[in-house]
Amino acid sequence: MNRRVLVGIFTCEEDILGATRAARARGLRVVDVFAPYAVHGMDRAMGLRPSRLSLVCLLAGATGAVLKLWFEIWTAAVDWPVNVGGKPWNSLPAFVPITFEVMVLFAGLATVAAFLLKAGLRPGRKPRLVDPRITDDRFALVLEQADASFDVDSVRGLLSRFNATEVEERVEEGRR
Amino acid sequence: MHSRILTVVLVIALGFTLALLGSRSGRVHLPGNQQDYEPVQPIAYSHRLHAGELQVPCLYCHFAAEQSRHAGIPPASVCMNCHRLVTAPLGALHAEEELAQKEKRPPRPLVSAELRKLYDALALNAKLESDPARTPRPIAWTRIHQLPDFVYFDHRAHLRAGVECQRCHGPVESMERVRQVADLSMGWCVNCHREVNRTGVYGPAVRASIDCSTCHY
Amino acid sequence: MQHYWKSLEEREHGALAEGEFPENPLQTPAGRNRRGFLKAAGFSFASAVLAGCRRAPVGKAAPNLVQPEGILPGRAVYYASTCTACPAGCGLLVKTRDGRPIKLEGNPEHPVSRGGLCAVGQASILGLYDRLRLKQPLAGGKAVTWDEADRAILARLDSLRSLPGAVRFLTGTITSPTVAWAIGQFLKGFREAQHIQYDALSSSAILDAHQRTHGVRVLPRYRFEKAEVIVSFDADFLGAWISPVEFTAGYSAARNPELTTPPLAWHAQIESRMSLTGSKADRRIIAAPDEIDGLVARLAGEIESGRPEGELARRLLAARGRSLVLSASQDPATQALVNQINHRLGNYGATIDLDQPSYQRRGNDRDAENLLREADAGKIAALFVAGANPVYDLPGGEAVRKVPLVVSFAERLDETAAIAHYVCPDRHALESWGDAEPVSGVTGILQPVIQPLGGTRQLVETLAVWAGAPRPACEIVRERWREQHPDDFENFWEATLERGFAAREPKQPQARAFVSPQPPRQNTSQAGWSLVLYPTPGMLDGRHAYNPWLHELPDPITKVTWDNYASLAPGAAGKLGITDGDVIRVAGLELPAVIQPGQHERTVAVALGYGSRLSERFAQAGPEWIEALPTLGPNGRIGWNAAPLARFENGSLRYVRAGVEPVKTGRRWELARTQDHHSLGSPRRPIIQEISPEEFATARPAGDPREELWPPDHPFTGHRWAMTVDLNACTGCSACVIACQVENNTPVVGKDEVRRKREMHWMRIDRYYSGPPEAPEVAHQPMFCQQCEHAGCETVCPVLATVHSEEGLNQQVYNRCVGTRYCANNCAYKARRFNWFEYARQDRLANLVLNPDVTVRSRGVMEKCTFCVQRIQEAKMEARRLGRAVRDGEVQTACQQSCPAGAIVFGDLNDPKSRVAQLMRSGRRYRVLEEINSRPSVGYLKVVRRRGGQRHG
Amino acid sequence: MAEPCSVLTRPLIEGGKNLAQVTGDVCAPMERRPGALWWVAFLTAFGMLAAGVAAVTYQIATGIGVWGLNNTVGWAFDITNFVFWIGIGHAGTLISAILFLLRQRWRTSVNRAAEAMTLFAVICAGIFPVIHMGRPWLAYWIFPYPNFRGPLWINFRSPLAWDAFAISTYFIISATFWYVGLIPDLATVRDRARPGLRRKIFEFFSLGWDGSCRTWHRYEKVYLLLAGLATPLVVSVHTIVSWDFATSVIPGWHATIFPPYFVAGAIFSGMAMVLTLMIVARKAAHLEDYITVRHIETMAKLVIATSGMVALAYGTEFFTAQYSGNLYERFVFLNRAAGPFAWAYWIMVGCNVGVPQLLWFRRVRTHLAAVFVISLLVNVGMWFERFVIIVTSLHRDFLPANWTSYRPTSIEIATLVGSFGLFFTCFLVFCRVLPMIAMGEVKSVLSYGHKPKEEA
Repeated sequence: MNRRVLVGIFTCEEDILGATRAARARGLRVVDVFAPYAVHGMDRAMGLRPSRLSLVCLLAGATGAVLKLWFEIWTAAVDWPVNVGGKPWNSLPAFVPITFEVMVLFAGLATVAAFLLKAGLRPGRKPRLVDPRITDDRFALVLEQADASFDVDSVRGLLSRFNATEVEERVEEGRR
Repeated sequence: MHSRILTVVLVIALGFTLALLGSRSGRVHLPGNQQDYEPVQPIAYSHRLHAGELQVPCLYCHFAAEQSRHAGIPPASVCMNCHRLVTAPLGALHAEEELAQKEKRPPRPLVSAELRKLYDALALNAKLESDPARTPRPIAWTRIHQLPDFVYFDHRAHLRAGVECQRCHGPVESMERVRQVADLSMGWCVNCHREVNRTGVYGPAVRASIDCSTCHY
Repeated sequence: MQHYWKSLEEREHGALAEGEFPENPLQTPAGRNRRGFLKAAGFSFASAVLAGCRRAPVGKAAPNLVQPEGILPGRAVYYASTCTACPAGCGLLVKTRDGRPIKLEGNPEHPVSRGGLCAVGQASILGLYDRLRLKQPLAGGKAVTWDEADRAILARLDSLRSLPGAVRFLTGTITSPTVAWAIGQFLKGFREAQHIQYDALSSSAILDAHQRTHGVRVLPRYRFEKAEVIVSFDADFLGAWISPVEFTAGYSAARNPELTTPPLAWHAQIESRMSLTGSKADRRIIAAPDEIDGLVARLAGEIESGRPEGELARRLLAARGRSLVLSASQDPATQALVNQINHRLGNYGATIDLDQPSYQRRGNDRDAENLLREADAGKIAALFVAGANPVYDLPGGEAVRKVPLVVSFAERLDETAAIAHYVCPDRHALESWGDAEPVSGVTGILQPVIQPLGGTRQLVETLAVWAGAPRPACEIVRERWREQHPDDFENFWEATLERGFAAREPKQPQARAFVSPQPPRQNTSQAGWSLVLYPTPGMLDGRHAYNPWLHELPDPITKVTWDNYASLAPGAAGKLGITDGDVIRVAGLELPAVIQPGQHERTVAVALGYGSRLSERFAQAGPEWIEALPTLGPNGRIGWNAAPLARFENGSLRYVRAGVEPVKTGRRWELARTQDHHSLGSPRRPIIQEISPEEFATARPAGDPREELWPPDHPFTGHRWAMTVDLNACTGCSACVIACQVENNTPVVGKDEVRRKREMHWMRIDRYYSGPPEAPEVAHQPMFCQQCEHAGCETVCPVLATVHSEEGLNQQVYNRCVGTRYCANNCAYKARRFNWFEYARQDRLANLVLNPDVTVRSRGVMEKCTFCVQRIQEAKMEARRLGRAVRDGEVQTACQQSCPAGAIVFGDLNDPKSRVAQLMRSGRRYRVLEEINSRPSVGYLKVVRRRGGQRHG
Repeated sequence: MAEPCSVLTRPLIEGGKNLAQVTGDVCAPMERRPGALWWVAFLTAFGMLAAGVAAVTYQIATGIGVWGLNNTVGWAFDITNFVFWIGIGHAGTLISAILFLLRQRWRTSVNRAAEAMTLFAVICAGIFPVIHMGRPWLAYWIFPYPNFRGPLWINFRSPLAWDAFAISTYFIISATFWYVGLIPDLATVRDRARPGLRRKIFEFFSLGWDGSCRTWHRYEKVYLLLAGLATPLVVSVHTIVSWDFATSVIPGWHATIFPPYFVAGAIFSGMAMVLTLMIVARKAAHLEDYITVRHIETMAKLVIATSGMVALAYGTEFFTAQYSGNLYERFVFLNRAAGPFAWAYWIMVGCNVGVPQLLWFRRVRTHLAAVFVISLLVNVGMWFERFVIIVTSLHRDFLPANWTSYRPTSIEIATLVGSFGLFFTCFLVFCRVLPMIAMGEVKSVLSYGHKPKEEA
């Protein structure tokens, strides 16, 4: 389903931040904001919920650790107990290092995987750039023209107050 | 795109399992696994006939098994214990005798092609006397159950413990040509040892060690 | 507090005086073909190409057509025989597998050797599988058939039959009655022909002396086990003197605190160089070679007068009839004095047996000397040489070249065979019928244990052919024996073959008149240098110079392999500015110096038996790679031949030579030592522990503290294998080292690898000095895998290649090993050996000696002592087959079996009655590095040291 | 916008760059043709690598015997190099993770290169445990996988097994971390690139990044989490490496001080290596404004700090050895300082404790050439530290009968050279094909210490 959006391009951090805040204050729907780097405070400006990736990380790590520890004890003490230097079948202290490593491995990979999935980043995905210079030195604010109440001119005014270099209307087909 | 990753993972997993199962199920073999090896032997000796029909005990020919680590391949002299007289399939011999009696003549000596090879090896002439003109040549059988050089298997202990031959060598008495039934992998040995330690060999408890030095030294 | 140390530069400059990198001469490329290995298992395999899509190569198995009686594939058969590696004639049990001998073991019932077998005997089996052994007769260096050789030689001989004194038959000591008889028979066909025996390691003077004093020219038999005081003038009876195994057995029996009732035999050694025997002495007196005879005279005087001045005389007189004085002097006069001492002490008939004399030395130096003189003068027309190599080992032996017809019976192309006109190769003992009477009344039998490899012919057969009565050796021997034992011969013969020897009842001691010798003129010792030539326990007179095992066997004292050298006293070397490895010139011989503590200041000692042409074969010993260094010396051989430096002096071959000044040449030659420099540091490390007889008397039984940090997950029910090593008994003779090597297929790695400290011996003998360098005390410590219960090696192996068995064995699984070497690093005893290269060889013949019960290790895997687990397994299987338990003493490790001193005991610790369990409780028992709590399964028995102190004579 | 105050906001990036300039400057080296200097460097490095490859091939074909090891000294160059490279590999993660958690913003200019360095160092390190095996073709046996041997697993009690897991985990996590950090910059490069293969490649690897702040939001989270994971990881890795020695019985190895000692040493050597590379790189790639003297100075401070820790460890070792009263322990340390390998010991002390003291002086810290030389010496010193620990402890341990010496062969030396070749080859290639500086991060700190625009 197509929709009409208003895109404002900015050249500096402060402006885009201000514009975003103002737009949301006005109750406009911010589709997204684009920036060449992580703009500090933008998440609050856009009102994003805190990410739940930490939870993924925790769970994955825990799983890894438990699995590995079980595997070590099972192989060394249950499946084939071998007398190694007179150590007890279940030499727990000796099993700790690998358990830790595997925990980190699981946690790290799972987190990154989750991130890529959530952000929909994947090899071969065609980037939809609002402006070719987004990855260089431009910032863009994309506002949805939700309904008739959306007054293009006043919004243009708002954006130019934050010295937007250009403001244009676009039709965006489909959702990302 | 989740599905793509998922498929890849699944395919890999599947392949691995197949590799494992496959090599178990004799069709595909990992390197070094000689399971189902069934070479042609210099003499088409039939275990089905001897061990099966005629019920010759294994230890009659493989007599070393009781006293040595090797079961041994019987020397030709052992074959001659019977084949000095039995020079061809019994049926053929009887037929010839009856025919001879009918025709009132001494039976013609019959020698089957395979047994001929045995006699040649022993350098025996038609009358089965050793022929000085010829030199005896040992028979080079093709080994089927071969363990790597670093593995020491001892038949003695296994016989003593009451493990019968078929347990490792399979139903040899039903094989025309002997085939390696077990894969003779280390796991195969070890797991049998573990099992008998729990269950015993058909009743009587045994101590089958799974120490490395039981087989490797 | 005693301070042990092992070399001089560190003794001088403390423990830390060594270049960070030992000097390495430039490497020269050594071309050598790839090595691989053929495992000879129960059957003989003909490996074939891959059949179709099969993964493993097709193996062929060819069973016998007719199975020999009593031989089963995979079962070892033992035959009793007699060792001919030297004239000592020890009893053998030859272990054969599938028709090939793979190991020689001592025959425990043999009255002379009593179950021991020395390093040389152990190694001699390799001679059987020697690629370079002569396989048919040679005429003028060209191979011919026996018929051609026989005809040609007989043709030459016919012309000589009537010529008086034209034919000489030269041999080493012949202990075989049959061979002696055969030679006699053969020589009957010639006028005034003579059979001459000589020994390259001669004791001729002892025989001559008994001729003078007792009227019989024999070597008496020394009974060390009956002695309480042993005084030896330079006689290395534990090392290489006459019959070391026999003597060691007696000696350690007389000095075993567990078995013998006190007092333990007290032993004083008077010598100029550090000998193996000297290293065990309670009192070691260092005297210049030319002083020793004087000391004998002085002792004789004290004994005569009955007024002892020195400790020796005092102790001797206190032990009349229980003492033993011997000398290796080659001066008959001195030996006569020794006889006089023993006579006065009443040792004849007690510790010295003249009624059952020894035939281990029969050589007569005077005859040999005359022979060479005649040969030089061209008086001899034909010379037959058997079991001797005069060109190599006699001074002036070159004279043999002048004989128009020289016939050698050598097994290999040695120096004499090389110049001989005809070589009629004798068979290896293991292929031969024969007999040997090392000691009067004890006659050992030799029986063939394998079909002859190659077309050789036994000496007796050859002689029989030439005497015109060709007969197989077996018949000749049997006939000789039948004459001795006419009644019920067949049964006697069977029994003898089974036992390996026949022993006669000892003769009644007959009274002999003792003729006192006239006191010899005192040769005043001039203060000059003297050169001493001596045999090493490994190389003896060089007859086994073909044997790589013996070359790689470290000398028990200096730990040098693959070379001989001139040893010098530390002080003297210091004065001359000579250090280890400096090439010095001694009496025209140039060879590297080794600084030897405990040697006399004015003495240079050089080992015999090296530099033989038999050692030229070792050009390819050791692996080939870009930085590899050659094994052979600049002369293209191993070591340098010192025999020409000996000389004849009024009728005996002297190994001492006065007036030789060692001169530094400025060149260097790096020796390959398995153990060199560095001290146990001070405070001394408690690795070698000692105990005095008094302490031992009151010592409490040894126990083991059992603090457990971990839960007791590993109870050793069933067997618990363990070993004890008696450091008091161990003489360091190194028989165990070779025994282990033969048993466990340990490869020879060559000089360069040893130089790089990569020797593969699982069993090594550590040697430590203590006390002042000019007169140190010595301790020998056999060291090998201690089979620790808390083994460091096991914990660190990532792939479980070394783990512990339920029977307390530290198992090493070669096929699992990936070769991280972490285990070796973490072994406190450094008992592990790594296969740095593919050491196994492609030599199919030599590989027949390999033990089929032990895996041959490939490149890149770790290995170590296994407590001869293959023997344990065999014993267990056999016991299981017979439905009984393994008995104590049934499992004997290779080292234990060979040990002449019985220093090693192996067994089941869980059986409280087993010998090892008892010894583990002995008050002498301790464990090496007990403090790191690795819980070794090996217990050492402390040295019983009676501080006799040392002094210069 | 409040007036920025205090040294905290001293400019990190000099030359008053704007965003576009940053992009331009950082991408410049990738878009330029390589200069002669680069080629010389590259060919040299590649030659070294080739030598190493030849040496290793020969060794694997012939046997470990081509190394100078013996029955007593079972490890020497091989494990020395291994520990050395692992140590080097620690700086990257340290800078990108620990300093990130500590909010050290100056890290942004150097972390990319440092992380790359980490990866290459870990690759170099990872080679040695494999080739040091007698039968490297069986190296996979140290991982537990289903098999037909029972199944027979591995010995999880062995520090070598721990190593295997630690190293591989460390490599995977640092690689991921590095790549995640790269994604936005890859996108930048992609968008500058003319259509064509180059663009395609970057498109592929930038995963369709479009700078959405929603993604940025998650991205920061991931980055934080990875940093949080990498920090204990980096500590654990060298701890485990140190356990290879600490868990043994060999005097000189068997020491509880090893883990902290090794970690400090690792950071020490790592920092030194970063300095070495950065000082060259900033010149070569004209990035003086990004990698400023301030960066160098800060890292120099870290070097001297860690040098202090290492020095403390050396002292403690000696003290405990003497204080323990254990005669084997005592001997080993005396033997280190005065034995046959004393020269190595004193090189170690000189380079690791002596030389870095110069960095106390600001003049030295800010004098690039001086810092460069010092950092080189520290690297040498740290290599010898490992050599001393391994060889001097082994060559004279409990039984004097075993005492030997050690002498490296040409093959071993070639292998060491080869590992450096590999390292520099990788690094030089990296400088050509990837942004050496994390643009995304630099841009975010660009405004630091600069007055906000409206007042300008």
